[in-house]
Amino acid sequence: MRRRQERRDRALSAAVGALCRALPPPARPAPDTLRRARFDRPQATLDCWRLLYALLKQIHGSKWTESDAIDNQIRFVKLALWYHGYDRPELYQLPSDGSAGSRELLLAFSWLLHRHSLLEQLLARNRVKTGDETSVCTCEDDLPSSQKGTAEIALEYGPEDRVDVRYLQWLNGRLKFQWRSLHAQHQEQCKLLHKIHLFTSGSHTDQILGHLSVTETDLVRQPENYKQLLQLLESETMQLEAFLEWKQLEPVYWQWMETVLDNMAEEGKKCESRDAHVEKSRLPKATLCCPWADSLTGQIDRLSRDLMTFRDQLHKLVTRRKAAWCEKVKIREEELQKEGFSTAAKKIQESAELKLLDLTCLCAPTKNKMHGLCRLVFRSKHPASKTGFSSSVSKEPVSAVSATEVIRDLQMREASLERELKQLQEECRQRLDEIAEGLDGVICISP
Amino acid sequence: MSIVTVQLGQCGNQIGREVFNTICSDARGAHGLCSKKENESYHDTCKERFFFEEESEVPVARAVLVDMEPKVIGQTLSMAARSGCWKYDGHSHFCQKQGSGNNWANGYSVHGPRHKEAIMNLVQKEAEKCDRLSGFFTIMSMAGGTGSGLGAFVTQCLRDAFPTSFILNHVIWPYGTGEVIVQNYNSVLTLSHLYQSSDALLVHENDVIHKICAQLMNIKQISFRDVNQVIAHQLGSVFQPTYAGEGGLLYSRNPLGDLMETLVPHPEFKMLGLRNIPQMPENSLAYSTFTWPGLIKHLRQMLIANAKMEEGIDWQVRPPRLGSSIPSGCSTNKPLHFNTSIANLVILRGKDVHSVDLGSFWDPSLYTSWLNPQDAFHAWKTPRAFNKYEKSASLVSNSQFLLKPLDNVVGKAWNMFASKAYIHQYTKYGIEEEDFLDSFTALEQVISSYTIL
Amino acid sequence: MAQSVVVQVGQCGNQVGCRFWDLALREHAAVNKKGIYDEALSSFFRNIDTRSGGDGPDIYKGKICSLKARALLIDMEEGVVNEILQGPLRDVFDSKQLITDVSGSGNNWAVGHKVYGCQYRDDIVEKLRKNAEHCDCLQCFFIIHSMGGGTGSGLGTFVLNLLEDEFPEVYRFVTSVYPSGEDDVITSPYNSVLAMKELNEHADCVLPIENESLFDIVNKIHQMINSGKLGSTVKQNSLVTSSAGSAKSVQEKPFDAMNNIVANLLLNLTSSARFEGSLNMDLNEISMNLVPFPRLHYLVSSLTPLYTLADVNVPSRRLDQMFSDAFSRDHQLIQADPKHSLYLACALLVRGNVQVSDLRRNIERLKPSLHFVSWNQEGWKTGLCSVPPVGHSHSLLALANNTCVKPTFIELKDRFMKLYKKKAHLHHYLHVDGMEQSCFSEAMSSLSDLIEEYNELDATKGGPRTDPSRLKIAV
Amino acid sequence: VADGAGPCRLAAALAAALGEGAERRRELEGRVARSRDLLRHWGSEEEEGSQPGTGSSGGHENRPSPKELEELELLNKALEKALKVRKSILKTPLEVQGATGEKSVGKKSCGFLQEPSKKEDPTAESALGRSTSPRTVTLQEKGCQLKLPLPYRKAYSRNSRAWKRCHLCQTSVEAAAARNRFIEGIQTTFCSPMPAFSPAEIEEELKVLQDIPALLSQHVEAESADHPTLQREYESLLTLESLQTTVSQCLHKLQLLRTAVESQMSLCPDCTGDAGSCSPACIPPRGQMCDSAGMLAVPLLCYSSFQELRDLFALKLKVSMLHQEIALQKVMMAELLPVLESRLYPETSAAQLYRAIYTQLCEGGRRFPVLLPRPRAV
Repeated sequence: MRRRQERRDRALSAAVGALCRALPPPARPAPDTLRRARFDRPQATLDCWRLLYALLKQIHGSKWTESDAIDNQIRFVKLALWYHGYDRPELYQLPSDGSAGSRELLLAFSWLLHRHSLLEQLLARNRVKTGDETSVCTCEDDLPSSQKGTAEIALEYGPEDRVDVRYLQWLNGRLKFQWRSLHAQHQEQCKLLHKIHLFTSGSHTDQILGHLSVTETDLVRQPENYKQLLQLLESETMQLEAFLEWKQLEPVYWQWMETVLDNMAEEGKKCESRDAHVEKSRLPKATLCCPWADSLTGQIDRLSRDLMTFRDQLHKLVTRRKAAWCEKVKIREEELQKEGFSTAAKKIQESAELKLLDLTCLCAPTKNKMHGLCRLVFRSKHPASKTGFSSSVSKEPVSAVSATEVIRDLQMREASLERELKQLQEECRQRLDEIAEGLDGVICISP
Repeated sequence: MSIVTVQLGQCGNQIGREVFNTICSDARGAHGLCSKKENESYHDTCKERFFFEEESEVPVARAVLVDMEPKVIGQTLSMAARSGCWKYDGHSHFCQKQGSGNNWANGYSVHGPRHKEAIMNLVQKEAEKCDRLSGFFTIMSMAGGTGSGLGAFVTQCLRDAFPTSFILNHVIWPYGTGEVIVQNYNSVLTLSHLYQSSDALLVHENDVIHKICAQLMNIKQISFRDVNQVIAHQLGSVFQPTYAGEGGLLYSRNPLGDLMETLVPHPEFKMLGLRNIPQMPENSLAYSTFTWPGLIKHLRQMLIANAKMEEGIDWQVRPPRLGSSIPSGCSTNKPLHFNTSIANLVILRGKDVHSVDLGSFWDPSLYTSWLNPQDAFHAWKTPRAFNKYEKSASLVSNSQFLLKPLDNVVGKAWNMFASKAYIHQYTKYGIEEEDFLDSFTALEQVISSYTIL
Repeated sequence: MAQSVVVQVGQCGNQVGCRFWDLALREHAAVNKKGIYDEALSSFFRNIDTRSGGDGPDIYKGKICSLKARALLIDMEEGVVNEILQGPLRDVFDSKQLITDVSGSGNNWAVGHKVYGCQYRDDIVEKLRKNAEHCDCLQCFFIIHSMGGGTGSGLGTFVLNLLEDEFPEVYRFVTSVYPSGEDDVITSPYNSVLAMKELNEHADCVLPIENESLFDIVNKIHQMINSGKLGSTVKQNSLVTSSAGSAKSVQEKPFDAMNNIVANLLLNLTSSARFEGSLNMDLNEISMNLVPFPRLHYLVSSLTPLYTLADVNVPSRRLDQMFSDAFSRDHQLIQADPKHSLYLACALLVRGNVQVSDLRRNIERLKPSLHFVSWNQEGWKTGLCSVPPVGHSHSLLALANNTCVKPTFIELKDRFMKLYKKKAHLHHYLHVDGMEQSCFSEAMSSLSDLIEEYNELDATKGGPRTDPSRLKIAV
Repeated sequence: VADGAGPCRLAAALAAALGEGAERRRELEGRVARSRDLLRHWGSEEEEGSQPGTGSSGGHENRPSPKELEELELLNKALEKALKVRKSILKTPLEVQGATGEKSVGKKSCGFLQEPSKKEDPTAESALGRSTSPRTVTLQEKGCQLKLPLPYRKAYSRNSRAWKRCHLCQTSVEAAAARNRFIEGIQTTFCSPMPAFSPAEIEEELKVLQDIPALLSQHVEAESADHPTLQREYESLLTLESLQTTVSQCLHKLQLLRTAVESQMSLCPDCTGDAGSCSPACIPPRGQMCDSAGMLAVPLLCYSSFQELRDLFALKLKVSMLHQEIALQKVMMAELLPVLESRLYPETSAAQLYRAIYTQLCEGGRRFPVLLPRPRAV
């Protein structure tokens, strides 16, 4: 019995160890932290907050700053967990000074670990960059980071400083020019990149890649500059090996976590009566100001309004069409029967369904879309080098997307954004036309 | 970073050739008065901008030559080839048998659409030769038919085909009188159309350059070649390499973009004037010395007094006192003849360039009320001397410089339009009275916007 | 480069044309020393391989083999054309370029226009087409004819109509020699007015020439030469004398000197389109700049200098004199005084070693003494061709769209009315098929309308100038 | 007098965008400079000096360990294949070079790595001018003969093998069961009832729905034309009817999302306390959509031509630009329209202000309208 326990302990400590080693170095906790958290030791609490903070910050793509005050870190972690749908109320009641709750945090960590494939995500995200990495999605662009810090800059303008609209036009113009310069730079980078790929064809030891990346080409030329890269690569290899180890030992960890959960449930029952009022105080909420909710509700309202108008128009159209159709059918009933219209109708139904299939697909978020960074690889359409060109070929140890696919995706995105912009501009045009009518004695000649 | 030059019509082709000549001889020259390394990187940057090199051959200008009649192109190609230090690509030109006959409508509505594909193919080819395409520099006159009409059309095509490239139109403003009778019509149509598709219009007035030839260059019998050489010198002084921004370490690889960003972000203000000092006959150059403070002082006074050259500057003109002024729209308190700027770019080339004090250009009273000097003023520098001038300074200015010439052209064209003279020549090719009216309206707005700065 | 085809109709047209081809060959011979068929040559000449005999294929590049004029010679009498075919220019034309008859038009516009027009229409079209086919870019037709006779005025204007129908895109320049008041053809006022209607409606540009003016110019030159003042310094090879070896022979063939002036007018008009220059002036620019309203397309021309000095180093005073002369009354090719009339537009076509600063200086100098219509105060068009005419260092052709042509038209109208009131000689016309009295009244009112248009413009002269108010902008 | 506080946020947003753009340009310029440098000149001296560890000397002196030999074997195999690929990509004269190279490789696979291109290809050697005077060559001339340094090759292959193993590694049944038990367990302790969507999911769903109205309109437009045959007309009618269904579905989805937002709002940790403390700076975290889990092995993005590469980057840039443009347009609408509608500005500048705002809001700042005085009523 005891030997079994010992063996299990040893397995558990190996699992926790592997887990910790598989985490990225800046966030890597000591295995002891997790063990202590299991017993809800207060001294592990701060470490646990820091761990979650570091991990979540990495997932959210922004810089991890150790210097952030602990209460800010805690606030961020709570917010991020909420955002991802972690709804265990106990976590949100933890004190904001980080004085208690390490076990609660261990639970949250474990939940994240599975629900968000934390390890896999972080490994992929932090992958050492040796190739010409480029992102295949535009997720990072979705929210202009310029919104951040806007508030601060806005404060620089005192309320008495009037900003002339012509100055805004000037800034906007500069912004437009800047994009063009950026475009030219990108085009050049593409040209150079392609040349390097073409010229180094066949030089890479990894035949799947074939050619060198810019970094690798430079590395050939001046290897002394790339000592650090080599270290990173090695440390990543170790992390990966730890991950493999973890995958072997994983069951122990989850069983262990189950016991943690059970223990807590038991304890929870004991003091349920005491906590009851807390539970309640969270639920009845006055509709407070929440910018996030406001903005989303606004979007939902706008969309619903559009869709409802559309629905009404469509309804009218369909009614009219139907009436017309019935009329026609009535007149030509016999004729149609002779032609065997009913069999044809089935086919027509099918083709109509097919037509809208795309649309219904578009209504649901595509989960399996490619995200993140990829290594750019040149594969000419030469028949000899056809290998691995189609997307996600399972035979290959690599997943590959073709640029054609990404381009198609981007084109759709572009079209939809352009539509949105046009709509906004049209909306403005209508409002400005109304205003123009109110302007005294002038006629506006639009360009 | 490369610029593709598009030379349109007789004027565009003649000037284009002089520009490449000037740039090439300046870059090759050993008179840079700077270190060997400096000279080399200047030379390399210049090469990349304007030329590409076929294996061990003479550099080939990144240019497309377009004209509707063959004489000028033939002459231009052969003159360039004879220079021995550079040449045009033998295939990068397009011409037809018969000119546009000074008729803007003929160039714009007939020749343009008819030859669009051929011309744009040449441009595309030239663009693809560039690692990084900064944009297009089109050279044309606004008086004639090919440069102006076809030029406006080609500019539009460039905008459509290269929506992310910069387009700078170099426009030759005809002599006030005596070149082409319908020049004011052609100019109004050209300017209004360019205002739609171009990013900036860099203007040279023939009358001004003619005066420079007579009074500064001491040329007795002034030919078009003389005029064009002065223009080429001034353009070279802007487009030859300079360091990017204050204290930059590298020669800028984005000349057109940098220029546009600093001078013409506002869609209503696209007219650029150019001043360059000193200018003098080559043989007097050796006996003259200049100081930076002197040059800067002159250049600034040329700016605020709207002097066209370094002679006969009105030194009485002073900037308005700030604070007492009512915000824009009310120019009554402005000193008479004071030239208000939107934005200015000063380019300094030559000895001791880094110690030059440009404080007088940072004066907020030089600029329109809604821009501060940090946004409105920029300076580019290089210690490399330009075209044998030990020190030289250029000013590219988006200001009221061109207000009066523009007002004149529009006024004269309007007079003619009121009597319906020559309209039949345009309607023949599909440009109707309505089109004229649209052009007049747009330009009156530009005039108004510049007036109330 | 674009090409032009010359259509010379009638006796006068063919005589002038003959001088034109002679001078054109000389000019190209002087410029084109290598004997290479070049673009400039191609504008008026084809180069044909004649080794295989007959009308061989065109040669576009290389040595000159055999030059053929891009011309169509039309006359309803054989005399002049036969003379040409026996003269030194015989190789320049071949039989496929000729249309002749033997009976003549009898100084009757109606016979030329209606009878011969009808009869030769297909032949003319066919031969014009042949000419056009030899051009890779046909830009211009030059019609040379006289207004007073029958063939030139009648058939000439018939050809003009034909060109408009068959080649609507090609410019039509007409050089019309107007009869003098003492013309020996009695019906010349009829012929001229009937022809004027056609010119009004179908020509792009008309260069009116009056025999009287040519005669005066030739006489004046002779006086100067004979007075001895200039005799020793006048070059043998100058403008008027170039057809013959010496000044003497001018007297032997009095019309040659006059015709040479007209031929030179055409050469200078087309020089900038043919040769290099720092400010080219293509033929289509002429009507674009000089014709503000469709019917006002009569351009008064003047040529200077009419003779050259032996001194090669022309002082600029001489150069400026050339500009002054071009505006003087006695250098105009019609009896008119542009200086005291109203300019609608003016073109200066300069050849030789003249630069833009010379142009500007002279325009500035001359402008104050000239009256320009209010809406075209800067109505100057200029061209600089670097190749001077043979024997000159420079030359100037001034083309003026000026109300000074009006008196010529009024005089014509008066002479016409004198005859028409009496219905004199009308029956000669009316018996021609398709000719009715209304033709006369319509031609008359066409001329009157033209004169009225000039009158209206003249009325604005000297009055207070008020510019129309500009478009207003809100801000 | 106009209230200046409004456009301030816009000015700030523009300034921030400009700053960010400048940063992007600087960063990219650095990369461009590096690539240009690589393409320009390769001093042959430099190249020789830089490869002491990977050259023949390193291989000869130390006897490799069995493990290293094994690795070398693997590398050599890879190189052989690479040679074939190279042959197919670069035609003449490399075809010839490749063929001779292959022969020598076939005979002595082990020596291949130790002896760089010397024996393999005498023509290339002279082209490099290695034995004679130091000559600069370009990447074009020598690119396909480059060799990555041995330490890197080793580290790289070990690393990529590790990735490969990770990719193939699967969760055991046992682990999955334990994991799921835990997750189910913990989720029963969540606030009941559990919202159907997490905030992140709400945002994602909403983003997808944004395009639907426009797409639907397109479909309807396509169906609104006259139909020549009854069949087509019937088909069109059916299409329209199913569009109705789609619309209802979308509206239903929106309803669900609205409820989800409400319930999430009540849970939002930052909104629990004092009013207005919900800081917009934290919500929502950036790039949440960008969830690359499951992509354990080296993901590749393959392009087949320069044109494709160019289009790809141009499009990416265009999309980010549009994102920014839309965001700015929204700020502008929020800030500029009220200024104009408030009519608080001096009357004289009304027209001027109107023109500027029109240019910005309706024309994307590109083209400007003209205001003419209205002719007096007759």
